[in-house]
Amino acid sequence: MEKMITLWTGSGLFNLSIGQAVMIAVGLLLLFLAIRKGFEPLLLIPIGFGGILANIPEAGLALSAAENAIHMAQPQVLAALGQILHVPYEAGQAVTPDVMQAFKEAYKHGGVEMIAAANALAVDSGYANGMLYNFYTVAIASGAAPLIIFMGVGAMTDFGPLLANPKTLLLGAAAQFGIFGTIIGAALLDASGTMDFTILEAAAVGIIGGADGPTSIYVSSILAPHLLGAIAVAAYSYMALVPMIQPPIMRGLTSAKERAIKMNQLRHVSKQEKIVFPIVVLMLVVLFLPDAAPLLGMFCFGNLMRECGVVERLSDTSQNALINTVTIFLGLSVGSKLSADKFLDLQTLGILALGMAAFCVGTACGVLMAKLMNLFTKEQINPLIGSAGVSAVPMAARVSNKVGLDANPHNFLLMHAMGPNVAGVIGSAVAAGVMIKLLG
Amino acid sequence: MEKMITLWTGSGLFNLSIGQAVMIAVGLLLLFLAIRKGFEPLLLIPIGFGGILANIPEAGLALSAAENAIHMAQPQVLAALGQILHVPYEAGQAVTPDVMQAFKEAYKHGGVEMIAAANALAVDSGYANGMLYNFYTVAIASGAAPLIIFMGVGAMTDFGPLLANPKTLLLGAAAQFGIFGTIIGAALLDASGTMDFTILEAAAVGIIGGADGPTSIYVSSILAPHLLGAIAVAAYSYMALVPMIQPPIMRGLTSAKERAIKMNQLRHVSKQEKIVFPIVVLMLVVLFLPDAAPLLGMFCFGNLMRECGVVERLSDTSQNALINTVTIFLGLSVGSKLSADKFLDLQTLGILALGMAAFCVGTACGVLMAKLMNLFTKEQINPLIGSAGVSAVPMAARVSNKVGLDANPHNFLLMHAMGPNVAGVIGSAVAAGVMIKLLG
Amino acid sequence: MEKMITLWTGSGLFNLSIGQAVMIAVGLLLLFLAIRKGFEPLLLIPIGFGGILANIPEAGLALSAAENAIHMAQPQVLAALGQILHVPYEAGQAVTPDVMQAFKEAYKHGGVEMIAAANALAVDSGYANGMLYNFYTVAIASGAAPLIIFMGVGAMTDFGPLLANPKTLLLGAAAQFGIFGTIIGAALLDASGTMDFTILEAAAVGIIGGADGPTSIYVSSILAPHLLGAIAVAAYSYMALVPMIQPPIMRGLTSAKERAIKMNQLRHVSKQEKIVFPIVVLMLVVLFLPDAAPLLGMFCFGNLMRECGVVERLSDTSQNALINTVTIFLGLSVGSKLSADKFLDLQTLGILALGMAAFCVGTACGVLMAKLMNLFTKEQINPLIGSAGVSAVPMAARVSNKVGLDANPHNFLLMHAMGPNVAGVIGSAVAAGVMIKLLG
Amino acid sequence: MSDLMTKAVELMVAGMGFVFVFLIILVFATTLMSKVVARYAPPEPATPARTPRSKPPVPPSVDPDTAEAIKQAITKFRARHKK
Amino acid sequence: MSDLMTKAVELMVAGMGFVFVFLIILVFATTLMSKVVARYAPPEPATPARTPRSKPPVPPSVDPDTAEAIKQAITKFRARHKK
Amino acid sequence: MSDLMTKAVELMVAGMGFVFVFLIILVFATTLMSKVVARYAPPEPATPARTPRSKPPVPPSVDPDTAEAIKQAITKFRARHKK
Ligand code: NA
Ligand code: NA
Ligand code: NA
Repeated sequence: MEKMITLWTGSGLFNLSIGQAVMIAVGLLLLFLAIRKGFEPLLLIPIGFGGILANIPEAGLALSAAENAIHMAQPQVLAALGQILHVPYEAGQAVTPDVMQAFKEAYKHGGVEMIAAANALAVDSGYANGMLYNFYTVAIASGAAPLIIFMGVGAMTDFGPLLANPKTLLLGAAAQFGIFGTIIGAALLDASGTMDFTILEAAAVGIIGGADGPTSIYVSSILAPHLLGAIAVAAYSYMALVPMIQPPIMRGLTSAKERAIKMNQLRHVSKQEKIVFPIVVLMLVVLFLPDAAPLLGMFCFGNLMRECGVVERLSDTSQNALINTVTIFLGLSVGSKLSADKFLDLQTLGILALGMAAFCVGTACGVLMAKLMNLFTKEQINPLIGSAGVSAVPMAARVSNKVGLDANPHNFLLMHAMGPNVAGVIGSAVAAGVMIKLLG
Repeated sequence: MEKMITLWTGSGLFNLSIGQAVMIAVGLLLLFLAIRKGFEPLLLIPIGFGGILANIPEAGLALSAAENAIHMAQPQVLAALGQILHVPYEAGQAVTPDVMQAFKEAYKHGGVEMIAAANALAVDSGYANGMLYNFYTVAIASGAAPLIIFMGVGAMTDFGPLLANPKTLLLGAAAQFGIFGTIIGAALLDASGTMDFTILEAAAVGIIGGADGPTSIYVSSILAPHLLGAIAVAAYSYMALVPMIQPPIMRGLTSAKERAIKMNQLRHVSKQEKIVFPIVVLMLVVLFLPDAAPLLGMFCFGNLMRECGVVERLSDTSQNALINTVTIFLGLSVGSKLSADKFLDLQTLGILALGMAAFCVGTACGVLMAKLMNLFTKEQINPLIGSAGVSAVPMAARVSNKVGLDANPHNFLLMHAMGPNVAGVIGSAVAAGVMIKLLG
Repeated sequence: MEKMITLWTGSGLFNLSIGQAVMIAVGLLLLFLAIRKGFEPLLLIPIGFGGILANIPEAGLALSAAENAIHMAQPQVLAALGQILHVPYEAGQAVTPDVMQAFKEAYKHGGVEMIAAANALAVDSGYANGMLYNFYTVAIASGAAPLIIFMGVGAMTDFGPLLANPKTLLLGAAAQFGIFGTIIGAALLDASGTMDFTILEAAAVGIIGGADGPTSIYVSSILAPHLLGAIAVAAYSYMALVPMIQPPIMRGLTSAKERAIKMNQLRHVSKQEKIVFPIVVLMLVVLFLPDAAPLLGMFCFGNLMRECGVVERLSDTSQNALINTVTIFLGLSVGSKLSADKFLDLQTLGILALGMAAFCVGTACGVLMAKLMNLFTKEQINPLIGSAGVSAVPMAARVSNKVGLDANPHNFLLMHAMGPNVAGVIGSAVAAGVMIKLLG
Repeated sequence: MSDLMTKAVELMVAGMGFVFVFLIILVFATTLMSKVVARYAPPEPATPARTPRSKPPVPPSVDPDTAEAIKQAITKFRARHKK
Repeated sequence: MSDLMTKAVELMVAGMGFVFVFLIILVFATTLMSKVVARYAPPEPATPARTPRSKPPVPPSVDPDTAEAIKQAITKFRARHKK
Repeated sequence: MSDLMTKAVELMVAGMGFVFVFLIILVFATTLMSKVVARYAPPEPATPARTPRSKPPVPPSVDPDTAEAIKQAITKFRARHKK
């Protein structure tokens, strides 16, 4: 009977908080969007599922051993933890919400050795790290997973269209205004008193405008890990919404005549150029922006494996088994950051709003940049390909193509838009490097 | 010459103990059974090979750096280790078996920080963790490998037959009596004075009756890691023996007429039902049994990836490259627990006997449950499909089919038996959750 | 403006040292050799690329958090590190090159706990481990990557030709003279005063003569990790040069008549022999050389998975997704050891020269051993297959075949040379075990 | 009764009880779910938007190589079997 | 202007400035690279030595099974459609 | 002779000695093993029970698509070449 009571008092139904219920609903919503609406399912299914797992009451899957020990609040263990974390608590004392809060804060702000000692004590007392916590540590806290995915993306990327028309790189540069404009937006929200952001948080939110999943996760894991869940969800959701977000802006900023501009067919790009290009990018990273070295280094490495033609088996694996494996664990790990106390916050609303603004600003700036370039060059660019500069490969390029076909049914812009599209990936990785350099 | 003596005194032939020789023979036997008799080769080949590697004298592949240092027993190192482990030993003192035993015991019962300090000292003194010890730490001690395999199993499981006839879930419930009956059996053995079991050990042994490899390994790694080797070997061996163990019990408990019962063809199950089902299971876990969240969560996640139809590449990888890789390291890691001093013990015989009993009890209860259900429902169930409730997917379902064909050559029970078969997987994961909740 | 200065003073162009520029050029050279000349591209592309990444100024990708903190030399952090590393330094003091050197030396020679404390402090101060440092720790420092690759190589190896003619094992033994002869060579260089080697370094350099990549990396990671970069680069480069290095030696040591010797066709080898062979090798390791257990154990395990016929899916994965993944990270990790201060050293020239000598000596001894064997047996061996005993599978066997065809256009030696070729793999793993036993 | 036996019996009662409760609830939940899906879901599941990164479906019909092979085979056959 | 706003503006100026500088340099570097490659590189890239461990290329022509199938099909067809 | 040279020579003697001893034993063990296997093992290895999780063998014969393709090809061919 006593055992039945243990089972009941330890059940989810008995312990479910409102916040957890809401977050489980959010997880289910993400799964629905991914499965029925096709919203970036490769990431949103693991993220959504991980989010549900992270909010199972009492399971503590997203918590470290010490956090689980604090949650369980056995007086003896708390007293011992108090010694380590410098929280004044004695075994007899009542465990008030204030006390719990004090422990949580002390743990959150503890140094590496203090955290290690607290976890060692918790393990000795019979607690264990949650599964998702372990996944997060290995996949994201180490920085490895986004970088490995970026390597795989590099191995999937064809720079041919960009090499045929290198000046489309500038479109990829202009679209990064979405990132930095969003930081201004966050500062405005902060100044207006609506919600608080630090410069680190603002920068992490801004990277949503890069429209690049692994870059967003990498940057926010360095600058503002507590916002990682909301940022990743916003980034992938908006990438999925690109076909809805972009067309009105593209039409609003261009005339029908501009949209109908036909571009010359792209020249043939030789194998050697494709082999040398990732090395050129790498050399510029070496010379100008060492802080972009992890992201762009792995990206160029993947691309070199693809193009060099002598390591197909490595290229294949990084495009398939390896990226798939890492995607599963990256997604579950991101989901582990969707716990109620971190996600159900006014800031999350701000992040969602700013992320949307970032996409819009990036799209607009890409289009305007194309129009600006047309003032200076004879060979006209269809400004619709400017919007592809936000990256969101290859969705944004397809959107350019589709809007172009609406204006001129014989005008295929897809290959032209692939140039700014992949340029946007490089552009946001460079922006990420700048932000890590200046703030990290 | 001196070097030749070093080689000779460090050779296996010079150091081989009887126990190690016996365990190497056990490893060879497992390889033989796997290769020639087809006993679950995917697991028993890595386990058997790992068992041989773990018993190579002086190689210390299954030992940590500190354990290797203790084994080598250099006086200076022992003295320093004694300081850390609180073993009274001075550099001059003779290294008697008692002293060695004292060091081993102190290390085994040391806390996390003490163990870390001992290993740091051992590494500074030139010792290293054995290869299998590292594999075990990463694959099993972290809990990751069984969970990842369970995810892959989920991605390989078709719940269609179960959804067509949900009441076969009850057969999967009944078969779990094998687990809990075995715990009673262990208590009886303990009461009889034949051998000693704690409740944790009894529960870990009982899980063999779940007839599910990853569940057995996961539970025993939490409740009784020192028995993991024997439990995993017993679980996989008996799963391979299902075609021999089950038929006599099935025939003994049923009449010829019952065995010939024809069941209606299963209804068509829609894609949507299959997509929603893993989410339903997950929600019940959320509400009622958070402690089953790691196992059933990963299982449902794998199944959702399979059924949702939008992440084939993730599903493929979790069914192939990922599960294969993890299986290799899981097997070798389990093998690392087949060291002579842990395996060659009276308890192992008890585990083998109880494991066999667990399978028999589970089989019988599944069959009897089906007969019981027939008393209450009009639509008759062929009791032979009850035995499939032990899981051992898909072996047990095939056995049901085969025994059914013996009774009625036109009666194909395979699809009907797949329902209880996969229900048994859920059932033993639930049972595992209950045991971890109440004992872990 | 201040931010622009930060960007400029943190840029590669501002900080690039001569050494780094040279090492980046070396990395580019390796990429060129791999892509255009086909020099072992599977390894040399990741190694070359990793070498470039490791030498990006200020990026610190190959450094631990503490090493990055020392490099950045913030006075407060240095002072705190000084406390931990026992370097006398106070926050006000000037950071002279001598001070930096003192910190680096103290870190390099620190014990496990001191290193851990220094890294914890560095992380608390905002520094992080470089990406390549993390890869190196997981892949090589743990010993895992070379062993997993060796398992995959085992799963790709067909011992049929060796089993058909077991006495070719002796050719694989003779070729190991390259390893030990090189150690003598290193001792001579040391005695001549040209450069200094310790016995550990000499042994690590000697293993290049084993002509086996994973073995070289495994041994040097244990005996002389600071030379690992140069040793791995030498090993793979010379393996790629086998078709140029070997033929002159082979022709010089044999008469035209000897080169034209026709060998009997190899007998059929049964499946069972192939299954039992890896177990026989393993048993000899158990009995005679426990220190070769990690390398030969994993090799035999891979081969058993290949031959046993019941675990194709594990064998497939270890030959494809798993070995490819590990190769990528092994290569990048080796590249992390190509930093200027470790590679641009007189010793590296010595290593390159000795490595070349090792290949030549190994080739010569293999050929001479074949001639010696012909004095004692009636069934003549074509001495050209002796050179294949250095391993470098399957390149060296192809060289034997080609040189043989030059002498007698109807004499196909390929299958005959595969015997000593794979024997060479076993031989150098045995040699590695002996060196680890006597020196490790 | 020994202490271990007491614990074992308690564990069995709680465990089997819980397993049955859980799976009985699952029977009802599944049955309900199937009914809800049957009523509210579209009769044929809408094929979800295929993600760009997933593999393309198997090409539906005869591949060019096979067609070519057949043509060649038939040509040869005619040539050989010509009257 | 709030402190955060100052920092944000500074970050934007530095960031967008740097992104443009970097990508403009990349435009020139890429254009230069393409010209250099076009001038100095062999017109058709020398196929690099295939590594022994890489997968063999797809066999070029009709596989024996298909050929056999065709033969059988034709035999059957002739048999059935014989006058 | 320098200390390093002494150590190197010792290492070479011990190492090469051991390598030869090990591989000579392996020659004998392998030869013996082959003989034992030839004598005691069944002449054709019993195909081990295929594990349920391993991939199914390649389907032995013509797949339906190919067959269909052939039928169509032949039909077309007849149609075109009809007198
Ligand atoms: Na972007
Ligand atoms: Na079960
Ligand atoms: Na070798």
